[in-house]
Amino acid sequence: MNLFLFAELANPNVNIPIILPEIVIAAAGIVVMLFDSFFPGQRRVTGIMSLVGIVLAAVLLFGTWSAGMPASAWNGMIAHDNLRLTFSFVFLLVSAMTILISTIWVETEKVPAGEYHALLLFATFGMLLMASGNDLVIIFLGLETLSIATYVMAGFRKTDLKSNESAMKYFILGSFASAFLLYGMALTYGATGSTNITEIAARVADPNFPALLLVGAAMLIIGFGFKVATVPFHIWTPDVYEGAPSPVTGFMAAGPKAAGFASFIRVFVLGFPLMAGVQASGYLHDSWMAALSVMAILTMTVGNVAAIMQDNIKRMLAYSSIAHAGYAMVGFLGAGAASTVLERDAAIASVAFYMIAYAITNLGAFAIVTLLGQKNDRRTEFEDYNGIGFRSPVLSFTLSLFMLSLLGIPLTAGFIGKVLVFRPALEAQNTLLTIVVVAAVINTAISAYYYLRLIVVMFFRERTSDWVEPRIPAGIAAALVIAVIGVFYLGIFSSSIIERFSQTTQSIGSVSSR
Amino acid sequence: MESVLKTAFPFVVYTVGILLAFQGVLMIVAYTVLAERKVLGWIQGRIGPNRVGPWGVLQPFADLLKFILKEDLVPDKSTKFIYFLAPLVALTCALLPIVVYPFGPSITTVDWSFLPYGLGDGITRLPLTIAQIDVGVLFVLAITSVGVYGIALAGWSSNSKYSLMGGLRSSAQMISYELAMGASVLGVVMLAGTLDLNGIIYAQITSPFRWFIIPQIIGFVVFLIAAFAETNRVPFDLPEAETELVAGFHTEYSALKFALFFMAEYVNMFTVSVMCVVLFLGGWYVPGLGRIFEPGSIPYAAVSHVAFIGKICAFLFLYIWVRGTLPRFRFDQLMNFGWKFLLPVALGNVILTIVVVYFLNR
Amino acid sequence: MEPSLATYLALSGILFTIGAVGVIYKRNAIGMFMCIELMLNAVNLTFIAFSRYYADTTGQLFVFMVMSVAAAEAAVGLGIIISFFRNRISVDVDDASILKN
Amino acid sequence: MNGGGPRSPSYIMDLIAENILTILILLPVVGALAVLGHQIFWKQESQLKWVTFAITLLNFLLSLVLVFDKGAVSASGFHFEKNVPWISAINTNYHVGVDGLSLWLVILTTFIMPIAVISTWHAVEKKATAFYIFLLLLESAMIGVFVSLDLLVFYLFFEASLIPMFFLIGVWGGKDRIYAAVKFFIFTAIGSLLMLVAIIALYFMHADATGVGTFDFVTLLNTLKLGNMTFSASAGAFLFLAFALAFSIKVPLFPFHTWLPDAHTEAPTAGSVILAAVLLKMGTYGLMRFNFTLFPDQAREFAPLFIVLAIIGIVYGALVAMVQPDVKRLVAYSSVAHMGFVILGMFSFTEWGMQGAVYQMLNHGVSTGALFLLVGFIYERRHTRMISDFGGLANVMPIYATIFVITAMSSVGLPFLNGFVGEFLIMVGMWKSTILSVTATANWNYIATMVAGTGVIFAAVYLLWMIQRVFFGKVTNDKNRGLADLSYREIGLMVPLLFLMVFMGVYPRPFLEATHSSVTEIQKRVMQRAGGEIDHAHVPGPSEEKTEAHLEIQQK
Amino acid sequence: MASTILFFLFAGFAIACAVSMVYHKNPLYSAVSLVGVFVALSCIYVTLAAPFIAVVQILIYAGAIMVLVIFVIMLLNLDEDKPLTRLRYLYAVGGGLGLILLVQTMFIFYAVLRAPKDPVDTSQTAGKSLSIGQAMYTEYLLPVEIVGIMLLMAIIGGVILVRRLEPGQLKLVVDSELDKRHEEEEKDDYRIAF
Repeated sequence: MNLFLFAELANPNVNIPIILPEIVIAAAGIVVMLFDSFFPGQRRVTGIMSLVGIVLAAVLLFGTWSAGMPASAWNGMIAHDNLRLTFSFVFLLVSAMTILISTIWVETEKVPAGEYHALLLFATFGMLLMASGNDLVIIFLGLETLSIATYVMAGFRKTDLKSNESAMKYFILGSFASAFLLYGMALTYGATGSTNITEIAARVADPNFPALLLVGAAMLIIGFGFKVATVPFHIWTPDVYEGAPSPVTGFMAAGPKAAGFASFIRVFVLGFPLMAGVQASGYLHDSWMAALSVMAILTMTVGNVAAIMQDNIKRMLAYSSIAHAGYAMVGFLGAGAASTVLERDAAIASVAFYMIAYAITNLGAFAIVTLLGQKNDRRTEFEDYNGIGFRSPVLSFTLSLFMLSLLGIPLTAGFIGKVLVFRPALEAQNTLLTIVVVAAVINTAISAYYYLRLIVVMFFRERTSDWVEPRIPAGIAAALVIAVIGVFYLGIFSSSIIERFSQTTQSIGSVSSR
Repeated sequence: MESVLKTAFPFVVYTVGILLAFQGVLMIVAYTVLAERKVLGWIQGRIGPNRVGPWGVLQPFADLLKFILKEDLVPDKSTKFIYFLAPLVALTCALLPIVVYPFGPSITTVDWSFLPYGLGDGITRLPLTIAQIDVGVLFVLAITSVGVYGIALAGWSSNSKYSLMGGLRSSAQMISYELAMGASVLGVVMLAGTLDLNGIIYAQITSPFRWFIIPQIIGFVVFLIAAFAETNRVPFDLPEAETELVAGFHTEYSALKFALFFMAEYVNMFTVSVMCVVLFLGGWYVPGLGRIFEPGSIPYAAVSHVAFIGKICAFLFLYIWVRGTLPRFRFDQLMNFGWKFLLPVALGNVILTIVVVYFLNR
Repeated sequence: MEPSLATYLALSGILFTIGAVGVIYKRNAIGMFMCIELMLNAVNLTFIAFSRYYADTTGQLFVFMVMSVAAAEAAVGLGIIISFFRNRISVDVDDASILKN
Repeated sequence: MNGGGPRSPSYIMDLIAENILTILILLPVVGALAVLGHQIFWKQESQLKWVTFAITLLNFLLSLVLVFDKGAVSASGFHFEKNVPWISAINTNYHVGVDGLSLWLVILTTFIMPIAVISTWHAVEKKATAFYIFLLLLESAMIGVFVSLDLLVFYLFFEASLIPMFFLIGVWGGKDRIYAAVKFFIFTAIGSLLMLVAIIALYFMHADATGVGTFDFVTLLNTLKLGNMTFSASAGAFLFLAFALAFSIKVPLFPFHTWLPDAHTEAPTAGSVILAAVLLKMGTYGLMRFNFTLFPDQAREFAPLFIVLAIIGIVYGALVAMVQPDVKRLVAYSSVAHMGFVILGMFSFTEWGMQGAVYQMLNHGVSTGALFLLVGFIYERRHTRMISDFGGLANVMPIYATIFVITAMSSVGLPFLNGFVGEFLIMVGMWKSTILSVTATANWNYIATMVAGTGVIFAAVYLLWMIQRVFFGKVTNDKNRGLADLSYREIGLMVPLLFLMVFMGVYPRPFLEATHSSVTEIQKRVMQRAGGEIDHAHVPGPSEEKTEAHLEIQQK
Repeated sequence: MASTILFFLFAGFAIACAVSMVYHKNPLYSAVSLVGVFVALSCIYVTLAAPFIAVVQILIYAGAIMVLVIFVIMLLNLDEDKPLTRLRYLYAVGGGLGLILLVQTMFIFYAVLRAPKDPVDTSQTAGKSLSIGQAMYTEYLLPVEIVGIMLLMAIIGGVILVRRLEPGQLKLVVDSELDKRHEEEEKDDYRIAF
């Protein structure tokens, strides 16, 4: 009887190797934590340890990216498909860059970096689970792990009121949304009798309580919508982003958002698919597609319009991140509307690509914001960037590059990302989705205004007060180099990555059930 | 009529059982109080109460009368509702675990068919436990953990700084030691393979050397220490430390409400003693008794029951003894001890047990 | 006569509603936090009811996870509240207005 | 070109000739890196202009290969074609090539660039590194626009050209540069983004029709020509308008023109020159290259609209130019009018009109570019451009006055100068056009031509009036008395432009011949109904020959 | 019958406690009411054949989480909630949300009541601790492990947030505060200059 555990591990359905990346990240988190408790203050060492852990996880993840691997693990609780793989890479990249960016803390502020690294790794663990979870339990736990870690990270600057406030708002509203998400999960479970997404997908055709499924989906939209910051569930974003320490803000804008999308896609596209000829699923599918389309349009519009009115660069980036959630949703909708598995996988890959492009660019921007913000993020108003263009040309041109990438100017990652997410939505040749795409495009044009504003402020104005260029720590320099190379690489030589992302090594639709 | 009787019969039996059990427990508790004063007296070279009845036997009743008759003072600035609620919560939570106490082995050999109207039909066994639930251990832990409300609320609602400090200390202490307590129980649960209290006793029944005190000696010690803390007894009686906080959380309580707190404390003592006995000392089991009486028969049950009470009394004595001997901890020492020593030891014990069980079962 | 599944769901829904409304009405962070706990509990009831309906442990295990999550959330959330209080001597959300709304 | 020399250099020459377009695009980028490297390692900001000039000049010389060595003509009618997969996942290729339409535009670009660089010889003192880098990147993007044959790549260069220009205006511009720069950017971006949607939509329509989605212009065109892919009325209109909007804003067509005066006025001289000479042409080029060929039906359908807008632009531009107090603004509004002519010619859908439009693009590039340069010269000296600040400049700066008058005449369209040829062709084309004929009797084209013709007169009026106020009469402002006349550098700068004005005015044949086949191809395509039936309007007949003869006369 | 009566008893108690929790301005009253809800729900779980969860509910929610909450309330010595003043519109938001959720609840109630399907199986072993334990350590091992890591993380998080600053850090904070003031002045100067 006590041999359950070991018998289970030897079970062919378990496939430990598949979740090795997650295990490695969690283990790295624990190791960092222990190390920090025995050798406190070794900020660089814990950073390097975390990076090593992340790289190791990436290598392992890459190792599992081959056709021979089984499509599921842990009795169907973990899905091993392109959705998981691609998004996992995004998360690992985001975390690695965040660690690099946070080296500013090592240099100037004496925050407990070891614990910060541990938390970051645990947050990464949560994100990985959100992408790989094929069961609502795993998704929920991943989401909560991620959220709890980010609540703490947002409040990491304990003596700073803004940071406290940010953490508190994030915590209250985050838990509020989690409750809705959970209610949605409960109703979905009730309607289908299962929490496994593959099984849910199978039973969507004939649910026990069709009405509950509808309500459950609505609740899930609220929960996930909060996590990815779509209108009208975005209200927390600007405040939280402004108040949280800049590296954390960068992380929140890139990582949790991508993770939210991973789960969102997993649950809706794979869990509530359209089944030909089945009325219940058709109704459900139509409903969520329509709801999300409206939300996507609102998200983009509100995000962009509000961003125009911001004077704080972190708030501006927060609203921009809302807008970007809207763009990513266009690809997501495309995945929902796809008629074949191939198209759907391509659409999902496009969202993953968009997220990776956005993450790199955004983290690059936040690296500079962090650097210029100096201690306690003091210089985050547009005014503070006045005329620094030719005083610190490297930083300003890099920041401009990121702005242009966020705007989606060709030859940058943002452009290819936009093209890729618009593609599946147009492919569906569905009036609603076409409207969404057109709205997205108009919004892109609107967004030009505020992205350019930063460039304008930096380059076209003259600085009246003196400007001391901050020294660039090695970590931030590395992050910037990665970001710049990434932006151009993804913008110009993206072919191989897109192929890699959309190449179907696993058939997502047929994750074996328990 | 008959059907009404048949429906009502189980309720009647339950009610009677519950009343009996509660009465018994309360009596023992009442005399624990007396015993405490006596024993402390002896330890300190005094005689102890000896005026009310022979050797002071009626002292508990006299105390009770005094509590009932005294004037009930309610502080002016207190939060009334909660102020009244707190002692009730404390006592309720103390008494609730009684429903799962395994007072003795179930009686199976008696034929109940002599009862009129066929009331005895189908009854094959009379368990000496009010409610047999399969999560008994958890239930006790859960109810004990709720008990802290009584103290915390009392401390808060009195609107007095001493009470508040007492309440705060108490909640911190109970949360801290609950962990160690729970962890120390885990080893036993693992060995027994059940959370049912009777099940745990049955798991120890084969020989006295399977009493879990032997394989789980670490767990036993941890549990015992945590139990002292959980019941706010010396040396962990910080919530009511007289010399520091006047009387801690119940500074502002008097008369019957104070009596309720008082009673709750002693019932809690009884409860943890029961847990000690059940988890580590084989509960009602008397080695070799099965050879003398047939298991399931009334005498077997009676002797077992007496043994059970005896074991409990031994523990109660231990409590009193400790109170007479040891000084009080300082608060930070208490917390450090709980988190940095007791909890790791308890967890270590769990891990050790896992490893041993795994290798033994291979 | 057993109460039907629908009754349990209705109770759960009502509690959830009360919790959700409470989150919005409450002005202090701890109150909001408690309302959220109430919402989680309402959801738990839904899970348990369905678990009973399907005679399936999944729901109960889910509830177990939710409880653990709630505990973790409580630890962190109360930490955040205390840390906020230290700097501001208030847990009133209205006072959290450095970040313009 | 590659004939001379021993074998191994000839191999290199072949290689160059083969990849000439790529080289033209990349050379400025490499140059930009060189400038950056130069600045980093030598820190000699004053030498940067030499480096930049050398690169642009080299690029110009290389671009002449296009004229002299036609290279192999691909099946699709493009020279120097290069088709390399770029992002295979979305089937987009780096596909470049030139034909008659783009040939002169590319050369115009490379030709204008060295001039623009020289024009900044003393003007740009601050942040020169960035200035030259942006100029070079801009050149790269502009060439890319004209040669790319893949819609996505085209879009890429189209957008990419915005950034350097944005910076050029914003950093080195005048007082209201920020407003102008942002307006310029956002106007252009809005249009082009809709075009992006249309491009992606085309991809999927092609995928639907043939099973393979593509961004490749040639493939798309072939599919369309073969009738394998048709547009529904609404889809066609949407696509056409999405493309047309992007280009109309760039041109700029009448209601979208408001960014242009601001941008021109605020931009530094080099920026204005490039803006006028090349960037505006992207719009007209795009209309002709993509709108006409991909959506001929829609083009015909919407032609009246465009013609009306073009005419409004001509008249409006001229009228507004007349009242401008600022010379540069005046020239900017004249641009609106001139580009209106180009649009008019294009939408006449006659060979003459379209040839004229293409020719006029070049003319405008040369003349208006020159005008901006001239304005820049005086601005450098006086730091003002207000007409009222000047007067009698001809007494002080005779050479300058002469050159200015010649250039202005070219812009007005004086015979024997280039402007005349283009405008004349456009007018003839419009006159002949049948696109406005609702019925046989109601021929609006005559009226359109006549109204447009007034634009020419207005142009003469405002330019001459301005010249009169600025150059003739007495020197009214004392500050103008001590002005130096043009330096040798400035004269040297103007000489090639003047030469071209005259040359193109008297001997347009080589230019027109080079564009002829491509333009007629487009003209045929646009006047061809989807079913392959030739439109009644295009009847080869005596009238055509007559006009050709007429042309001959004009050329001589 | 008995179970129905019990259910309505507990349900009524739960709802009353919940309402009281929202109604009371005093956080401690709210907390006590919430404990009432937990206890009532725990009893309902028992009637739903989930004794394990019922006990765990008391243990975790009432015994741990709420004790912590009450501890914090006592520690911070919170006073009564202020009424909504600045954010009066929240009444409307809350009312709207409540209405929507109530309608949804009724919808769920109605939909489930009307659903033709009967309970799949009524013989219950699902709630027994044995079956839950088995599931927890076989099928659901992964979630349990994740929960473990999450709790660990939560501990770290809580400690980070409430731990006092180290002296070095404190000095840094003071310095930065001084810097900030200095910079504010500088900024003002700059604004005037601009």
